[in-house]
Amino acid sequence: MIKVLLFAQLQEEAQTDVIEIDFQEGTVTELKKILQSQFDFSQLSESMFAINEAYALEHDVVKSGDTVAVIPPVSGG
Amino acid sequence: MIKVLLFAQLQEEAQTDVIEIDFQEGTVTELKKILQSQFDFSQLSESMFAINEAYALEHDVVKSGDTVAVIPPVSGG
Amino acid sequence: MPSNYFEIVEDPIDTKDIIQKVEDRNAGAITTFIGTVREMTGEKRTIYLEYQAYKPMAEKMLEQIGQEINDRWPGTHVAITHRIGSLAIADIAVVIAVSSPNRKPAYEANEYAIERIKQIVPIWKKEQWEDGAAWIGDQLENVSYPTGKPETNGGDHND
Amino acid sequence: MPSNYFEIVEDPIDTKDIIQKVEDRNAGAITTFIGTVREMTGEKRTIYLEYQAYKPMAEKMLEQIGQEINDRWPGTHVAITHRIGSLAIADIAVVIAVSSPNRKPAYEANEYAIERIKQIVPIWKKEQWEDGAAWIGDQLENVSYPTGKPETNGGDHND
Repeated sequence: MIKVLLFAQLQEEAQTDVIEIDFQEGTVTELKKILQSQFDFSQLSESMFAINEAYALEHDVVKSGDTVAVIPPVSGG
Repeated sequence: MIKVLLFAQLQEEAQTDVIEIDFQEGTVTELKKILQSQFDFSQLSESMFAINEAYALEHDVVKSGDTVAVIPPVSGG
Repeated sequence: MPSNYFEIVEDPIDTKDIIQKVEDRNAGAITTFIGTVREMTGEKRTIYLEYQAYKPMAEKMLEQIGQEINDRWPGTHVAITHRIGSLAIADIAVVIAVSSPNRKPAYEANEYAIERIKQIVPIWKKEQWEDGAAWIGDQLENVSYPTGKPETNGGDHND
Repeated sequence: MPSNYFEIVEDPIDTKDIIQKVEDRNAGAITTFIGTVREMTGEKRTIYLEYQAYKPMAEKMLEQIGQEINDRWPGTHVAITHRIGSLAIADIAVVIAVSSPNRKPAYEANEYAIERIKQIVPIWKKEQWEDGAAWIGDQLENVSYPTGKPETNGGDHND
């Protein structure tokens, strides 16, 4: 199981700020495909991913127990 | 008569912050020569002059009643 | 440097507190940037803003920006506080304070900080206008971030 | 713009007061520069500083700098206060606040202000070191100012 945190527009689209997914091990790209198939996110392709609070690359590996955050384009400041 | 205001190093050298000079009309250059002849200022050549609180050029005219300030290189900020 | 130099808060920010964090007997210069909620953007009137953050990661990223600044401009001290939640017009959203022995680095490092905040810190802003609302994101259509970090961003409130 | 936006004072400066002067519903950005008395300059230890001003002209020149900024960066508001008299280490000598709808002009205009202060505002600083004292002036040997305004200066406290 992994936790996937959602923010901003994605949070509104999913109507929740966290989803739990049965995911053993795989790349960010693989996780992204699963998310896209289950939810109708408008911004997934331009979002960054973070694994355990650090930005991750597409080929980085997500393992069961990790907390993944989907980070749409930021707009702080 | 004109008033000549002195600041910083020049004020210490003249041991006064203002001198009165019997000066009817003439350029800044002319006034500068008079000041240099009467006082042993170390910084007169690199000083700016102001007439009535506005920077003046060497050929600007000083008239009786004016307040002239000798402005050595500034160091505010 | 204590980690409360880099904070995400929900209460109003007092600029003085942030400045005090960077004061130093050997700083001749302190610059601050105060980002506030602007009412008019072109013809569009903002009613209020709502900021959301991924708080623990946002604080880590602010700290990373501070570290990048210390590396690039030695002798600087940096403190950054960003507020989240609902903000009214003229409320302070972010304060960046940088102290340095010399003034040039204090300006450069401060501007670097706000640019980096707009690139890498997971904070999002929802604008509430008279006729609608929207989460604001990247306006430059960065489809991917091959370096693992967003490199650029735009369309923000003090752009 | 009331003329107390540009002041020479003898009492301690409260940064907050200067910032408040430039606050504006349509400012998304406020930058401040705080110039403080630095203890060490290289190996030299400053004990205290003494600032002197030609006060009425200095305030006029600060106001002129504000006008130059409004002309170059429309939509900005500027406030500058410079303190004179005897200042201890870490005391604030000058605060410059600039507000602008956008952040880039707020940084540029603020830096422009401090550079201009060091060029044209009749204020002088006497440094008191452990082993002596001296009025600080131009280190660049500008023998004359053909434009009627000093163009450059150097060797100052937050250089």
